[in-house]
Amino acid sequence: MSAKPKIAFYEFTSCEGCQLTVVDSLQLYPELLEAVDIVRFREAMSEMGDDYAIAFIEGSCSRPSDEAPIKAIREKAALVVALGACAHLGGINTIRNRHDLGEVRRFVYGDKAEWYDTYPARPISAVIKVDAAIPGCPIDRHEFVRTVKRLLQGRAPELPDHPLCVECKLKENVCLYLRGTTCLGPIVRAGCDAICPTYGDSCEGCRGLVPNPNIEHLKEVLTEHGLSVDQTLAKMTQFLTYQVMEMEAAGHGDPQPAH
Amino acid sequence: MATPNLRIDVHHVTRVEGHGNIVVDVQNGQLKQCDLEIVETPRFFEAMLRGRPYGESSHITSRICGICAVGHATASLRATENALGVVPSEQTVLLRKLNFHGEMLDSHILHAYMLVAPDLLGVGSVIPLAKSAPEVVLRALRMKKLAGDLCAALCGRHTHPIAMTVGGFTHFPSREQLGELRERLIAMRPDVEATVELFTQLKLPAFERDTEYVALRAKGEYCYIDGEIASSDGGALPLTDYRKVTNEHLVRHSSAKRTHHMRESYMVGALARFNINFDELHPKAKSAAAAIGLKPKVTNPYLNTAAQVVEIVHCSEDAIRLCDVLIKRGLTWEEPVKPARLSGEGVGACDVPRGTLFHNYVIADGLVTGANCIIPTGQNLSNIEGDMRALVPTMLDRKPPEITLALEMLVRAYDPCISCSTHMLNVRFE
Amino acid sequence: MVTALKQTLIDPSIYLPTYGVVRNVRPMTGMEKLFDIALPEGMSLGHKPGQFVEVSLFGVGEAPISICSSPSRSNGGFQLCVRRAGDLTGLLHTLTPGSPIGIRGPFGTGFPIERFRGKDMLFAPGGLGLAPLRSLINQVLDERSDFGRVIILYGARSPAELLFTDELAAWKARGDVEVHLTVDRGDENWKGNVGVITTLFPKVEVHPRNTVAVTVGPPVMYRFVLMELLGKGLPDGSIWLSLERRMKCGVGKCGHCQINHLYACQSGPSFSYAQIKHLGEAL
Amino acid sequence: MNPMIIPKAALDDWVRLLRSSYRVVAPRPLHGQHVFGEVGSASEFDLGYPTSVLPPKKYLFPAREDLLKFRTDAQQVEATIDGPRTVVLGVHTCDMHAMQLLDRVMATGYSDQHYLAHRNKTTLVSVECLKPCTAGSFCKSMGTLSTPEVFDLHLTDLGDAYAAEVGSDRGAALLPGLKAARPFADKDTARLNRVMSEKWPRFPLRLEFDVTELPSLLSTSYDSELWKELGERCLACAMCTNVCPTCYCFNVMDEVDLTLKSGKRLREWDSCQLDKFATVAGGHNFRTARAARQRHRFFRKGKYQTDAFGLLGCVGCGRCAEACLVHITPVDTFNELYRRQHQPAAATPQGG
Ligand SMILES: Cc1cc2nc3c(=O)[nH]c(=O)nc-3n(C[C@H](O)[C@H](O)[C@H](O)COP(=O)(O)OP(=O)(O)OC[C@H]3O[C@@H](n4cnc5c(N)ncnc54)[C@H](O)[C@@H]3O)c2cc1C
Ligand code: SF4
Ligand code: SF4
Ligand code: SF4
Repeated sequence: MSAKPKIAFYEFTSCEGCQLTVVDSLQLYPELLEAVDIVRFREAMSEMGDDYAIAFIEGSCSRPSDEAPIKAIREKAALVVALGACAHLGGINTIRNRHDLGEVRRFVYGDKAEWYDTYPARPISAVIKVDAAIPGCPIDRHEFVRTVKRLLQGRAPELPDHPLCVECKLKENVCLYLRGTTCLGPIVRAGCDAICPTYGDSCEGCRGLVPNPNIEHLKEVLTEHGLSVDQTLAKMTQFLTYQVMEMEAAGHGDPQPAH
Repeated sequence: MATPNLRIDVHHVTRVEGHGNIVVDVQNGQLKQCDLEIVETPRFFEAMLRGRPYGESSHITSRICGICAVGHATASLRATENALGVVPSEQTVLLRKLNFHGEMLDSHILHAYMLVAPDLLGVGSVIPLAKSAPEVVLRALRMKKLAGDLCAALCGRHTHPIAMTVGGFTHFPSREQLGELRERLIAMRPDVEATVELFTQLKLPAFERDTEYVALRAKGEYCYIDGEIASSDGGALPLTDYRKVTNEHLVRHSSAKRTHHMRESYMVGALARFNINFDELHPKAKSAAAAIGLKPKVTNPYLNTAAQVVEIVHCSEDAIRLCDVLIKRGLTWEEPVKPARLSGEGVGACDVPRGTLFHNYVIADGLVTGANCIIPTGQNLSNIEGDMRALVPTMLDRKPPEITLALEMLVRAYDPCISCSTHMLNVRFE
Repeated sequence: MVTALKQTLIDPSIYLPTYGVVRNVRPMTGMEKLFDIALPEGMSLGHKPGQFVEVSLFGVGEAPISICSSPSRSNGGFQLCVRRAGDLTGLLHTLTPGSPIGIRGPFGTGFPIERFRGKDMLFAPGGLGLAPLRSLINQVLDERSDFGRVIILYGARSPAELLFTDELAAWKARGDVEVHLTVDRGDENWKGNVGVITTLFPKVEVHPRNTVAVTVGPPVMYRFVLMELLGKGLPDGSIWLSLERRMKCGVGKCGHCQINHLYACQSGPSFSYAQIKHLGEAL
Repeated sequence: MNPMIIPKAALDDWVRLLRSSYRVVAPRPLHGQHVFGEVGSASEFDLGYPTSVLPPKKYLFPAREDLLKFRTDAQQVEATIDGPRTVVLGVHTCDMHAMQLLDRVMATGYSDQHYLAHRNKTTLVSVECLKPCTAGSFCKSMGTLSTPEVFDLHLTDLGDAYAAEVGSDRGAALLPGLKAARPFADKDTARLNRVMSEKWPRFPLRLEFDVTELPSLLSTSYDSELWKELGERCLACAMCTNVCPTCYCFNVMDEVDLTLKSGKRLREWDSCQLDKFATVAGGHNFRTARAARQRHRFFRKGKYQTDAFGLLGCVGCGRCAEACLVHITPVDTFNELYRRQHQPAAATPQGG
């Protein structure tokens, strides 16, 4: 790509923390503004360009009426990048997918529940084809910049496919299992520089599972370290609900979700 | 010459967090409709918390909002701690306050420089500003970076903090880190002064409408965490009585709930805090207020941004003080305080950048069974609409784009965080 | 033998490539292009058939590529036949004559051609496997009188994917090379054999004691070709193949190419079947 | 050169002295573990440490290291070979054996100048191990409980002082200027002998057979069912190889800056336990099964390196055993293979 590529940011169901992280990455890489031409970024600008090559989509698709605008972005953009866990995996929003949604709506909106349109939250890739994803809740600003560089080079961005433990060990953190807690590090995709274990908290899986995770045996490790079945499930469904439910469906021979 | 008919339909206000639309309908000079519509997807956070281990609450609710994530996490932790009888250590309280200043600075700088300043300088965003006034943009980025680094040193990162947990922290900055942050905060003073200077020059629109102001208040400090709920109309209530202040109800055009207290609506946020807690501001912040021309009680909502600038001065100075205190005390790697019980109900409240935030949990056997979060922007929505209803009739002789801009700037002045505000609800505790 | 290029590896870093220049690019099929590369003045690659170089495009990375030209026809440079398979090879395909290109090598042992002299040669490349074998075939043909019969059994997926068709025709036209081609799927113009490469083996009779077979192709091909060759009575030591593995350094350090205890980049990639038949990870 | 005595009270002076010409690194306590890091004074480190998370290998072969820097808009590329002169204080003898292996690997065939440059700039001060460091270590069984010849200076803790044996000129160069250091006296020799003779009984032999049998044991265990059993448990997290002092597999990648005009080529530790280690373009993976990867790992440790370099690939440091969440350990694995071969009937799945 020789000319400055035009890029646009869109957001669906999310906290906009990933876009905020994009703004933050300017603090470290002001030259980003030289490298790309941002034509749409509602959180930060009023100009609304409609002519763009790369669309970054933040947020999950969580109601039927989100689908048309998402498809419209796909029509326009040469490349669609899922920005952050909500777009990449469905993210935190998918916690509710394990509940009865009618009941969830009533719980939150009482007798006005029917005013609000919703369905199980899903990643953007369940609605349209996405060309790349930047995982994480929120995204890692260095990874965002790495991805932009790959796109500028005309290359498909590549995610690390090794587990978090690799990065965690290289940082010489005390393994949380040795500190008496538990961690999803062995089955979760690295790339965040093991920021959570580094700050003393267990990996919650916001970057998604590695290819071929040995979940069965990790569950045994969790049990060995005193987690109940409920606690294990809670751990596995903070960010990974959509992936886990897909695997359950596949495991039970049920058809994959429609999208 | 009055405009007999006017239709304004701003589809997705820009430079605010989340999705909101402004709809104004004037027929024959009569204001028929004047709404701020919240079209954000409902996210059902309260429902998502149910059945999950209490330790996850602060991490899940920090995902309500990427901008005031530290605020949500803190309010959530305070609610859980109150429910489970956890009294955090003095060091924890100090670190949380310092962390809060980091977030307050980050958010206010973002709002003042990147979201509001473009309006005042007549451009659409900071991007053209980066060309026309690079020193202003670089200053903002520089200050924001320090705010972010402050949070990162304490809790790993500002958006969705990591090291904050029930009863304390799981990671601590080193003495050297604190010392370095302190030096950098001191070195930032000229940037803070330049910010005050910038906002003494920029002209914010004139518009007065007296309303009720609500903020947290505590003796001896400019309160951001805990305290009591104070109203400019007089009186204060303990945090556990937050429902008597918020009185939530739903309206059709919004996925966010509305609130009212003594009057039809009230305002929370920097301006409300300024009006209620002015006496507790750092002296330098008081001088900054004088320089900008702010004196309580301020009733022009556009000046919320100016109040934020005053808070930038306060927070950076108080952060320096907190660093000094922490360095002097010496930091210890404390284990988080363990809960005294695994069941109970608790309320946590913080004054986050956009105003007062409440979290309220019921916990049984370590699992959350009921949750309620009331977000500042939700409390402000009725007040914004009240302002709009007062403002539009005074402007009917202007051109529609001018009216639209004035309305957009008004909404933006509140620094609304619309994605946050769709998480409130009336909760049935089971 | 330390060649000029290999010498550059020794100092200051074995990972430092030397700039060559692309002299010519020739599209071969939809997926492969032939690159003709010149080294700086006074430098020679000095390779043996079966060796490879590490090709660098700075900013994207490095990839091992077999040298497909024969040492006997160096012409001041060498040739690589590259399939577009990903990032690096994709970018390589966009290069035009005059483009700089980083080269390290040559690496690997290559085929021990001295030991092949006097023997009948049976070449059995599959698909892109003809690229590394072309180097050996052309050297054999340039020293034709040193060898007995020369038989080439070449298979590709479709007629459009056959590589070096002009050279195949020329070899056939010489009269002293037996060339048999096959494709997995034919098209309307294809008159030749249809079927996988093993369908060609019954067409040729060989003297098992006096024949060396060399086969290069995708991993799945080897098992079947080996069965044919062993079926013809060739001893393990007379069957040669090339084992490609992931490689990051080319110099026996990075560990990716290890086949049991052997580093493919150092002990191979050319191996006799006798060397690897006991290795669980070879085939 | 005769051995010297360095009083412990002089350690701080020594560190300060060394810091004037070197970067000084040593095992620093960190949250209940020890991590090699730069130190400024003696109070910051502990030479009696049990073990370190990562081995001191990281100073010779960093986890992430630049190899080249280049421009993409001009023909400009150069090797990046630098790094400070470093003294590593407190290298355990097992890690010394590991470095001896790395020295051979990196100088065999093509020499890896990046490693060798670090090596030449590094002075290794080893310490005599006086008690086993963790439950997982089995140095005595592996024959790595005494330092190999490659040390520069070797310290033995005599209580209030260290006996310092000089192994090279580089090591000797650390002592001049340290006024408190003095030559050995007779009573020091007696003390040293006593410390040394008391040390050995403290270390158990944990392999159930002599280590010289290991290569042949492995060669007859290639098709053991045990690999499958380990493969089922293994999480493929690569902690075992990342903490190993003798592992050196790496990946190479390019990184460019945002202008795309300049960049660097760097290498990063890789691991044969990871899914993609042996995957080539097109997706073919030559070592798909975790069982095959575990086998490869243990064969490298117990046989391949010995065949190729004459040194064992495992030095018995026990780090991988401490790190592995599913308790796959070299001792248990080797012993289990041995048991299965020698009492096939009684073979039981490995515990854990
Ligand atoms: C000894 C040898 C000789 C080869 N000869 C030829 C040849 O003559 N012509 C030809 O077209 N191809 C040849 N290959 C294959 C070629 O190296 C790969 O197609 C190439 O590395 C793909 O790189 P890429 O960046 O384009 O692909 P990508 O798919 O982008 O690469 C993916 C990653 O896998 C690695 N990778 C993938 N395949 C291999 C591989 N086989 N070896 C090492 N790393 C790999 C790359 O380094 C990269 O990091 C040979 C490989 C080997 C080992
Ligand atoms: S803390 Fe988590 S990521 Fe780190 S090594 Fe332990 S399990 Fe792996
Ligand atoms: S540490 Fe254990 S679980 Fe992880 S890869 Fe090594 S053997 Fe497998
Ligand atoms: S294999 Fe394990 S015990 Fe052996 S040297 Fe490596 S880390 Fe230490």
